[in-house]
Amino acid sequence: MRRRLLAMVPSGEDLDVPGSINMWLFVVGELFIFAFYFFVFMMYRTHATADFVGSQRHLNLAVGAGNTVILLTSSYLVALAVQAAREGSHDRARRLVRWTVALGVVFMTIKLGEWAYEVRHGYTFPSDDFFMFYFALTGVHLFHVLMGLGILGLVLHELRTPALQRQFVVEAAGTYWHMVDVVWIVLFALLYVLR
Amino acid sequence: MTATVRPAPVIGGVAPGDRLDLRICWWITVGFYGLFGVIFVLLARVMPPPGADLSTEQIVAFYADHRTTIKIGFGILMVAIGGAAIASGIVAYEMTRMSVGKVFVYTYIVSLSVGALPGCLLAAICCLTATFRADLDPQVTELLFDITFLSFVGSLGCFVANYSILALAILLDENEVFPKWMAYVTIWQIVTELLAAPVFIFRTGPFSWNGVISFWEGTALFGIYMMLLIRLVRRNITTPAAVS
Amino acid sequence: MITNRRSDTGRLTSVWLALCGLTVVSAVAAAAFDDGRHNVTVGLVVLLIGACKARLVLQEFMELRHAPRWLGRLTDAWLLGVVAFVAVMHAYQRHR
Amino acid sequence: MRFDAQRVSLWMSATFGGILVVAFLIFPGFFPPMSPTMSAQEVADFYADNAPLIRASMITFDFCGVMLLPLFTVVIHQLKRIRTSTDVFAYCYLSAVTSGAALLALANLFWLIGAFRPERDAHLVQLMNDLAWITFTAPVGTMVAQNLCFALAVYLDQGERPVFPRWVGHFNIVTGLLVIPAACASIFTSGPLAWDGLISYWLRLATLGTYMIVMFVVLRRVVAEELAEEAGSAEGDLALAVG
Repeated sequence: MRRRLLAMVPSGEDLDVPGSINMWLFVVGELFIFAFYFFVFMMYRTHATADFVGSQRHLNLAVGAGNTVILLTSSYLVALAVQAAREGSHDRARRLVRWTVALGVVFMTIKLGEWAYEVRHGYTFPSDDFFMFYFALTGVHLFHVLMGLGILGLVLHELRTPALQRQFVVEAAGTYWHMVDVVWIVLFALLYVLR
Repeated sequence: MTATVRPAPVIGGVAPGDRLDLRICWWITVGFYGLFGVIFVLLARVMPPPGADLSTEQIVAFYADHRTTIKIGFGILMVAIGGAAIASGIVAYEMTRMSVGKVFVYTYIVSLSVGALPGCLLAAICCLTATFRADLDPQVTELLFDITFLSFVGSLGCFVANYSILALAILLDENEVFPKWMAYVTIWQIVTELLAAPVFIFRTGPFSWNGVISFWEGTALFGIYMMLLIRLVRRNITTPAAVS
Repeated sequence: MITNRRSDTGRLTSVWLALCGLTVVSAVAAAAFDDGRHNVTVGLVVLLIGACKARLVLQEFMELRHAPRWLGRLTDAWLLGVVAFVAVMHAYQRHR
Repeated sequence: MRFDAQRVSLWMSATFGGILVVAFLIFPGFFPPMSPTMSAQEVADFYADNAPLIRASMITFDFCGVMLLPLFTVVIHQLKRIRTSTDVFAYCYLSAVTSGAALLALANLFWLIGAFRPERDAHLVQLMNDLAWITFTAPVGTMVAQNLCFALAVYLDQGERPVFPRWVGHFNIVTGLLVIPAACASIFTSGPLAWDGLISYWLRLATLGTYMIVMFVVLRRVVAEELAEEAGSAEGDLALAVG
């Protein structure tokens, strides 16, 4: 059994992935961990769908959609930055990454603003099952956005230092930031629009 | 994955056979975590924990049912808790071999030893105190019950600091003492600690101290993390001495 | 590290516009057909839109199109699994 | 900007120290500080009414409290650099920091446990509140030992260029002395020495705050000097091997 398992482990040219194979292990692991959270969310939703849909209406759909567009745009900018870095125009890449970080910060401020609005209107973390999951899942996602901003900061350092400017670091950061985007796309579907 | 890992730097050129001290520490670490599992899962029935929504009578009944096994299990833990120090020591030693400053090693040692006190010992002591007197007032038993589980599942900061320093050290380390993917496995641990924070708020549901996310997922990932860490330390110990 | 690809900025821009469009469509669909009750069909439609968006990001932005096949298959399996169990659990309401 | 372990540690402690100040401000029992003379029922009502805020701030405390450690471990590293006959003071400082951090973690847990079940018997809630406050305020011994070891190491520095300027040694002695009276918080329930009193509460917290800020500034300079010294010996750029 162990030999068959080891045979499955990719090696050699199979590892020519964008970024680094270690970051891909991290990203795929995070995707499966979030899949487990989505599963638990859906389990609780099937037991109390009416309450979930009822509480869901208190969320502001327009702000949620706007926030999603912002995160998608930041993902687009980081994809452009990876392209620019690959072509060697590091200054353009740095400018694009700076814009990505700016949009990431805007995303976080809007999300924290949403939280404040909901808490002021009495929908707090323990108020009901839907908002329990809402604050927990968006909270964990915000933590990942924060980590992403840290990683993008490292990319800025990488691009600024002529001795470094290694391409796989920029691509690995891109892989991570896109994972944060994918998770938010599913979260947006589950929390905001799945009626 | 191991295919991508360059062999770890050799421990000061010492032949594997001579590293008796490291082997002893490694076996003690493995023994401690095995014993930890036996005590907390089988003897004290503290893992998986009873619900926070138990009534006072049920809590008193819980302690009454498991009185003897709690006394035996945590009695042994009063001695075995030393294994936690050795487990942190051997990993701290591996960190001294990294190209990163010793500052991270000190933070690792201090945060883990702080974590052992409220994270593990306080739970055992409160459990033992709750079963110490049979005629304990139910209200006091309920309080000891809360201290046990809130401190066991709820002490987060020490372990977050511990995990983040280890992850940072692995990422910054140029000697590849631990492979880079181990840093990311450690970061998963930080996320599970983050999700254990709501245990202070909820008594039922997935985020209570026996909830499917806060407890089960955290314990599962901790099991994977600890098994990988022990395997990696083993690999470093048995790496043959440099030929040149 | 992928080095042998011509820079297709245009392609990325079109993918980005598609993603934003899909987001707006799913938001409008959810708002338009929202009658306060649990609505399965709208839910499934929105879920599919979300799945398309996720796959677009995975294949295009994360450059899985050029990555080794096993990685693309792994992420597709993940996406399929998530969408499947969400759809099943969402649709399950109808019979109760 | 190089990724030096010490610089990373200092900035980690600074950011989490900032978050800690915010958590400190939103805790309802700190401004004004809860009085030890409150009756059991008043304490229980306080916990019941402010449970969400107490939980929010104390969970943040739980996360960020231990994150102050990296600053102290940088001090340990610098103490080992000081040319005294041995680096015994570094290890004394290390063990003092450990118990100090454990105390903060325990006090934090007691507050959270007090707020866990509002329907709990008032006297037990008061018990947890007393435990929390006394653990938080009274055991200042570890701080005194820390500062003493630090000051002695600075005074006994025989190196040609001392690592720390002498005034930092004096500063540590003064802060060590200022926090000593706070130990009386475990004895007095009213007056300036009680846990909400002018000396045990306000003076002690002001001293701790200034101590952290001053040490952060001093350490930044000392670490910069050490890096400059090392740069002289052409140590490679600590590239980030995220690969």
